[in-house]
Amino acid sequence: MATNLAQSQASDGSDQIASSVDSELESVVIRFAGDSGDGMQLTGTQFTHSTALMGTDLATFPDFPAEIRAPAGTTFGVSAYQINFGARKVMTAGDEPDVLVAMNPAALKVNLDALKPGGTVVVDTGSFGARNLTKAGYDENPLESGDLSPFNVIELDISKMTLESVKEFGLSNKEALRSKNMWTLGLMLWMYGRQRSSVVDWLRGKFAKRPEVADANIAALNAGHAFGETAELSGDLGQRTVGKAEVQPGVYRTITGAESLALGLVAGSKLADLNIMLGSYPITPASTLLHQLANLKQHGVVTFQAEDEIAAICAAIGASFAGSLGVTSSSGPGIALKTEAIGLAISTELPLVIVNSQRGGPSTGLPTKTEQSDLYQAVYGRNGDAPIPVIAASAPGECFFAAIEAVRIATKYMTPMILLTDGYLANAAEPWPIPDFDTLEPFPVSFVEANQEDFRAFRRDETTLGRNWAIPGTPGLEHRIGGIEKDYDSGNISYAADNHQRMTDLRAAKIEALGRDIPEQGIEQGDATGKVAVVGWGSTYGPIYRAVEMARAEGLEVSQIHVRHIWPLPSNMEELLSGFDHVMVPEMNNGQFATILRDQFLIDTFNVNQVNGQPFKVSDLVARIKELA
Amino acid sequence: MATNLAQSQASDGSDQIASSVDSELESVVIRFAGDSGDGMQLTGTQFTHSTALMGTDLATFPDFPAEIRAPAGTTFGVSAYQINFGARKVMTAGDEPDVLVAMNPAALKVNLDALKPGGTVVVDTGSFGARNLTKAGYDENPLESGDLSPFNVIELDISKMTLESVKEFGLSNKEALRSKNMWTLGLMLWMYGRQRSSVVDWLRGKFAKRPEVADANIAALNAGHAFGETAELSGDLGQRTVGKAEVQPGVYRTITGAESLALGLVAGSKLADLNIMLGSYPITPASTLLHQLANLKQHGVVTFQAEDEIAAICAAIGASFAGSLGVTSSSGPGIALKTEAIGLAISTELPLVIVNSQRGGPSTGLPTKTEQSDLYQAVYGRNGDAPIPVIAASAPGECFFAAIEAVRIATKYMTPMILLTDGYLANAAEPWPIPDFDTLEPFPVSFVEANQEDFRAFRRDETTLGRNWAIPGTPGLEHRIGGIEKDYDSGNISYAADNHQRMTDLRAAKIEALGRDIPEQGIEQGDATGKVAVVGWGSTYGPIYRAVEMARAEGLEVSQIHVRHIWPLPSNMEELLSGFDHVMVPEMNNGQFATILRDQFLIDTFNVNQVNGQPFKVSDLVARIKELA
Amino acid sequence: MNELSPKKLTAKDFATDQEVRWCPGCGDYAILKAVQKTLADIEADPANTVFISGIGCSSRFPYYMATYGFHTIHGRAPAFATGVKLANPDLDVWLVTGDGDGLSIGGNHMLHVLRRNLDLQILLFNNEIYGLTKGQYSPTSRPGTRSPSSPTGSVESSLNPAAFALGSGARFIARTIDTDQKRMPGVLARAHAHKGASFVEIFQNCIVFNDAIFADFTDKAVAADRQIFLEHGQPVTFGKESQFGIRRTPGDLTLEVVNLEEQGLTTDDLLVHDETDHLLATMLVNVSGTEGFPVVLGVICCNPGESYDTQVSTQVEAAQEAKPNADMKELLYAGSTWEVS
Amino acid sequence: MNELSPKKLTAKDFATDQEVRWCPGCGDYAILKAVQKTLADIEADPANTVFISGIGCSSRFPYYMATYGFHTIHGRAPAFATGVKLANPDLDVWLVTGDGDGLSIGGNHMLHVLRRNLDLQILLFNNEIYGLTKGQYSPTSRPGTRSPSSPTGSVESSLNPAAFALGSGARFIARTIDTDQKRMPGVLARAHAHKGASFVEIFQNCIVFNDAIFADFTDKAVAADRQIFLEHGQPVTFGKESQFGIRRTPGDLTLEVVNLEEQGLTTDDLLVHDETDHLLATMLVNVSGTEGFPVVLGVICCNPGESYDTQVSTQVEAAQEAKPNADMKELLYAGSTWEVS
Ligand SMILES: Cc1ncc(C[n+]2csc(CCOP(=O)(O)OP(=O)(O)O)c2C)c(N)n1
Ligand SMILES: Cc1ncc(C[n+]2csc(CCOP(=O)(O)OP(=O)(O)O)c2C)c(N)n1
Ligand code: SF4
Ligand code: SF4
Ligand SMILES: [Mg+2]
Ligand SMILES: [Mg+2]
Repeated sequence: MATNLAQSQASDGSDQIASSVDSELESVVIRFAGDSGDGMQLTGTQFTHSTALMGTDLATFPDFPAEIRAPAGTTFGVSAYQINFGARKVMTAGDEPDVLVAMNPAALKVNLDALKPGGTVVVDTGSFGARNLTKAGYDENPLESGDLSPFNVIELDISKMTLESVKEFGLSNKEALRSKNMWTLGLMLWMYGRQRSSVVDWLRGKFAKRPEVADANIAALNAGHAFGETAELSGDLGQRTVGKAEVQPGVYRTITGAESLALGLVAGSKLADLNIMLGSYPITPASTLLHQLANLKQHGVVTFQAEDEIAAICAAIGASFAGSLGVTSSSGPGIALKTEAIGLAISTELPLVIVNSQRGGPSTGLPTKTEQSDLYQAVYGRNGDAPIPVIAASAPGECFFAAIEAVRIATKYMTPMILLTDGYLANAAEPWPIPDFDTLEPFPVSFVEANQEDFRAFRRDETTLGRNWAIPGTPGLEHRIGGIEKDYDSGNISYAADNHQRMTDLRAAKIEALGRDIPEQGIEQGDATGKVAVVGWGSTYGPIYRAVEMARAEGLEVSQIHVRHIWPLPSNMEELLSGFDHVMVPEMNNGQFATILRDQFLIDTFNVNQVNGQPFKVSDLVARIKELA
Repeated sequence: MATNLAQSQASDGSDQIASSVDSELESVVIRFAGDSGDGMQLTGTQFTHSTALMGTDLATFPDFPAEIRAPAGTTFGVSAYQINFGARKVMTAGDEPDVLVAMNPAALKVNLDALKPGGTVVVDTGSFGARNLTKAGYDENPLESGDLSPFNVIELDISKMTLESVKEFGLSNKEALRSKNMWTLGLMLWMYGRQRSSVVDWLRGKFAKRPEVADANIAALNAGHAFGETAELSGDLGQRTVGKAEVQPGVYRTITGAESLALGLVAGSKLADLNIMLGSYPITPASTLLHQLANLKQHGVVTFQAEDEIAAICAAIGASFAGSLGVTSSSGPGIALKTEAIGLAISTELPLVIVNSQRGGPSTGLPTKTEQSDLYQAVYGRNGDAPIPVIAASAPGECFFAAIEAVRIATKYMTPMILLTDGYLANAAEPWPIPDFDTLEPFPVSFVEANQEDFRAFRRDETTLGRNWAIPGTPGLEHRIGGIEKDYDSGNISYAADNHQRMTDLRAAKIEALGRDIPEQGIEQGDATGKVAVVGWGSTYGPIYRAVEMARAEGLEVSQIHVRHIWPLPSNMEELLSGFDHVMVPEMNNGQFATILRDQFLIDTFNVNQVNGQPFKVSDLVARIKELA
Repeated sequence: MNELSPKKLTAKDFATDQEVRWCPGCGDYAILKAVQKTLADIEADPANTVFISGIGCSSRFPYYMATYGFHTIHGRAPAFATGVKLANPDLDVWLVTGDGDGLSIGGNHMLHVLRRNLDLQILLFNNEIYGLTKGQYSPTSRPGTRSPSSPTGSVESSLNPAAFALGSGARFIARTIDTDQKRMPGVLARAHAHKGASFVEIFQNCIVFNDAIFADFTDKAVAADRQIFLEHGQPVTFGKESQFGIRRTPGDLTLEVVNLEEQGLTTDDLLVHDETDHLLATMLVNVSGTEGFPVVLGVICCNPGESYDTQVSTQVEAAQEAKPNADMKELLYAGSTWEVS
Repeated sequence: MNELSPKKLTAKDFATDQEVRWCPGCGDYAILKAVQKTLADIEADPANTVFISGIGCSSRFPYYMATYGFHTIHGRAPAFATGVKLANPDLDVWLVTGDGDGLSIGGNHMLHVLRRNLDLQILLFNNEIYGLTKGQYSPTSRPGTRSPSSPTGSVESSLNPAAFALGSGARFIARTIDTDQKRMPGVLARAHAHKGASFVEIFQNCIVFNDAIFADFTDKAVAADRQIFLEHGQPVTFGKESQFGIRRTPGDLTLEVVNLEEQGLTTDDLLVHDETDHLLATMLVNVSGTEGFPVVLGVICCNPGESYDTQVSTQVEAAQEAKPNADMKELLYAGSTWEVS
């Protein structure tokens, strides 16, 4: 993922280029915003798709309300989708949009602050009636008040033009207006010279059973496109060219973190030669993984929508006991409920992959917002001395590889393990060079064979310390396991004091053994020693990457270290960090990973913490780096 | 609790005196061991009681099997009760018994290793038949094999003498034999010159409905006592005198940690002017608190035996919302289940006392053994940035004061808080100077009064940051709370990015505010600077105290620091620790408190970890201290 | 009681200033209206009323009621309600839950709050789907339901909430429909009047993820022929002209639908509803909506027993009366003590 | 199947070398014996048999069975069993639980495993008490039970496990008594033969904390008059000389006890047990043991439906047949792709 592309930088410290050049842009950030019912997520996804198909690099950030469909016109019902695309490696969805598409006053109100000074606002004047203005909390129409004077405002009566474009299909007014987003999409596709064909294909598929709806949407799409082409709007609404990125050759697709995670788990199960049994209970933003895997039955994937998170993990453990790859997935509150059962999986030494799609906490918190605040829970959150490996995915496409690594660890070490992702990763999309599955190293598990003489369930591999996996159905290996302390050899219940000490030590030693089996920590950018190491983990990869890149471009002595193996840490970590004067740890939490580094290495850390449900801004990070370097 | 008594020490590094002097002993350790059905816990408790009544200081360690009543004669069914009593401050139940009372071969087998060389074994030969020997796994009768030659063995046919003593009451053979423990108790009471009257009273009360059983037991008790007096057993079985301890004047009672905790919670609720609502679900070793409080309805205590631990804590939170002091209590696996709800209590800022009686983990672990391995869970074990105060009790009687402190913190700061005890504390007994309740400072809560103008549920005290507590039933304050992020003022749902940051900061600031309100960390023994600080927490207080005392007696430069406030830590902690060359942290876990000290102060720690279900031995700790000092 | 507000409150007085955040057209709006009306009808004291909910679209309910409210965590509302009532039995507690919140993750608490007979009203908004998490099937979804988590159709049997509640020992069971503004307040008032746990299943339309799932008996066109509204002591009839009825199948332990005129029967031949009969209630909820049988609504069972909170209070009061002078000192000095001087 | 052991196994072959750790005299011993005999009777393959339990005295059971076994955590055994069956539907799964494990903390999983109709046998050891934690009252304890946590008597209504199971949608319900070595293996074999969730309540004596709680119908002296052992298709009689019977109360929806001779009736007048009748089963378990009614034992309900695990497998197989060439490459390349060269 980290390729060193020399390139020019925006001066405001963000992962985007000011849209000052009209004809050829290096990168552009567009935010589509409207009512939950306006279909902004679909619009954004389709724009992304068309853009990706042209070989432009991109990153996206969908941001939607907790409400399913809040009442029309309210500010809390505004749904937004931001895309940053360009002619170079794009690492984040961009700090500030260049273009804001606001489908109603509420969307304008909520998103205007984010827009870059001098940016462009496209508004649907048809939705700026008194009722909507009031609902959005505007006393005065912002289109008339002068509030928008710092921006290029393009006022279009999109509602009316949409109605016009679909009138031949005889839809009700309400239904016809639903195509507004496609009209807008058509216009934006024209503006940035993208093709409509993939959108048309998608509409035909989606509305296969209601061809008149498909036709109307396509008509609106075409009308928007045609409007751009025919309307004599120069300058402000002229066509822009965004160059192609210099991306590696290969076959690409767009992928979200949730998709990539599902593919990675299936790939991992195939490499381990196991079937997957996912036990899960719906919860935002983790449900998507359940949905994805429920569609992969043809790959031997069984999904169980349990009655709750406890049943979900217990079923997954039961499946592992019976010889499947048990997987369970949830987010913070649901993972909390699984705590007791994780202890059982540790005690019985069964493989299990636990996926936590983190969201804003504590408690119900901010379910649709992103955060990294479940790291403590992952590393420490259990009763007893109960160590467990933890790894974190850092980008949508990288979830695939993180998932494979999770399966490898769980099966090789006979241990439950936690894979951290977050709401941002789950929903964000990026172009993904499709990996060649055949080049991935398989790690098939071997169950104990039938009728072994002197079989003992808790005998173990000398290197990994992973115990025997003997599954029900195998003659001659009948045995019993449970959560009471077990004899280190037979696995029978043992209350002996020495045995408990031995087993406690063994559980710790297993983690140490894994520590010797994970790759040494590498450096993403910069030198192996220097003034500042910016140490991150998880989905902050993009903003940190760009921030360090910019700081380095300014000549600062700063390096980026991004950690996948949270627990145990890579063996060279201490040495690596000791080569820097300052260790800066940016996290979307109150300093949780920093606690681990401090405890383990007794090094002081400079914590940069942001807990507001939003990804870091590149410019903020650059500013913090400058404090140290 | 920590009083500096100058006194002579046993040379073997333990909290006891070798029984070499026959006539006047400074302290003696007796272990009663027998079948679960033999009533050893009752014997021990009654011996303790008689001893305490004489003003002798003491400490006890009950150690019983996980089975309710394992089959007679098996080693895993052996139940033991150890008491250390003496003419000076007794801090632990003693490393090694001076006297072992073994009611059957299994009891001998399991406990002989612990006996001090040259110690005394009292055996009931009547139970050393072939069947029992086989069940205990003896190929040869140890009374004949010479295995016992290092010890003074006193062989008595206790079974036969008991039957003899109760034959007039016409009980069945089986029932008659049940009085064996009272015969033995009678003998031991005679040996150490204790009175029988409190035992007689207790038997009369217990068997009020079956006076013939009471009579038989009393007859056996008297017979055992008479045997000692009349049998011409010199030396080995002579009478010993254990002097009185120099204890502080006052009125005393014996108390276990569970009893003291219950009293402390009630005292705390009275000081806060609240009623208690305890929600709990039975679990070893926490159930005793439920049992204790269920008997205190006359003090306005309501106990709710919930369907599970989740319901238990949720009911407690509901009760706090409605204006009671919500309390919930469990041990590791049950606390794990409460994790999600603890997050809600943090988010809604309601007072709640969560008591964790720690036991051996992970998972079901060793339910009847003691351990300190739930500290990570207490401090870190939640999703989201969810800080919570944690304190730990250190001795049976001290649980009373720790409980009061817990109630004070929870109500003053409007926060859930965790009080850590453990299996050892729950069951161990000690003489307790009854405190004068009237001298304790009250901390009455004040609910918001009816019909306040401009009432906001999330306005808060400027110093403590505790929010308004306005309870249902109060006119004019109707409001709604929940687990979604709340506006910092009104408490209404807020998804605003800035507000979430503000609330996250506020939750952290509350803990800091508390940090300014807890006593500075004191020093139990030794100087404020020096070579070694032994930093402990929880029930290791006794062994650490004695170990440091002994090391100091040998002239080593070592001090003891025992921490009650685990999180936040006392404000002077860093400074205090910086005054020592070495910080030794003994814990009955794999180094959990050490993690906190290392993270917070970036100091290296010398961790002494024991995870075998048993309290530390004084001699082991002394040896470790010597490695550093 | 709030002495400062003697003026009679209207439904509107029970609305808060919070914007209601359900999808336009959601059945929850209608239920909210009916509940607000009910509170006005029964002259509820807002200060003494507490709405408690779990998590789900339905569980947003407390925010819209100008009473005390607690939006808790998923599935656990009955436990919170228990704590509230044990702390203050005088409070009037309403619990709002969904088919996922109350019967999937929260099934156990539902079982036990019913078994214990805590005094509260439970409103279960059954839309046969998980609304808030975007449309996965729930325990009440019909077999074959296609949803994001069951793309080829769910293979689970659906739970009958009322039958489950009866099996759990519920003593008050009623059913109503979101849009039935006329009769819902009456049913809710009955639930409120019942001292003990009152279980009310409300058929609620989720317009976004499960639209019209109840249309086969709620549509105006079929309603009269597909719904029975029970009345205690009244013969069970239905149909536009009350032309149908239910009677015991002669000689069998079952119920059957009859056409009075066609079969030459009178209302005297019909089953007379006895809401105190637990077994009849079980029968009714089991046949309800099955082949040829209309859906049974109204108060199906009301057979009061002493409530849990009352019994707990009684024990506490008894203990306090037995030891009127119980103070901390007495407690500290309980058992044997000795003095060291 | 274990091809190496063609020799017929005896009950003893199903015992492990682990020392049995229940209190002497505990009813669990008798159940263990009956289960071991049952496995021999049905010629179970130890390699293919899995015992799964939660936590409690009863839940120690798997350690004593020479099969595969999993002693899990408190209340969750049904969920583990579900995972085992979904991973390998060919395994024969037995679940052992107690009234606390299965109905207090584990009530929700019990509900859902029954509703889904997973193919397994559930043995609920009902001793109406928490044994392992030393005698607190449980959800099946009778009101007024004095225990460490209810020193002045419990104020909770007791749950009827069979009624709860029926309300949860169970399709097989049976009951037996720990000491009934003669009939228990037959009942267990029936449970095993039923494909789907089989719920067997076993009245078990806890000699330490709740001794003789079932004596009023299990004592030899009263057993014949206080127990009905149901047989499908047979008239329901009981008493030493089968002198009593059960019939439908004429003209009412209830059952009544009759004395054949005294009332001049014959077995033709009696209720004929129909185990496929869910509603009859509900009636029977509700009247069972109430005033004047004996306790109903044997197979009360057996009304099979397709099992959950079978349906899941069917869907997986269908998907695999529909896309026989589904490989990783196809999956990775699904949807739109583009090439950069
Ligand atoms: C512990 C936990 N698990 C899962 C969720 C996600 N979740 C929220 S609501 C819900 C289901 C809601 O369904 P229902 O109760 O039927 O309410 P509806 O939205 O249909 O009204 C789920 C699974 C959660 N918030 N917390
Ligand atoms: C999470 C958790 N909570 C509580 C316990 C303590 N516990 C163990 S068994 C049990 C109840 C056992 O009762 P039951 O299921 O009736 O079994 P019995 O011992 O009577 O056979 C309890 C409360 C536990 N082990 N784990
Ligand atoms: S998703 Fe369904 S239940 Fe939820 S608010 Fe929308 S319509 Fe109502
Ligand atoms: S406590 Fe009761 S149920 Fe448990 S083993 Fe002993 S007799 Fe059996
Ligand atoms: Mg629902
Ligand atoms: Mg039980």
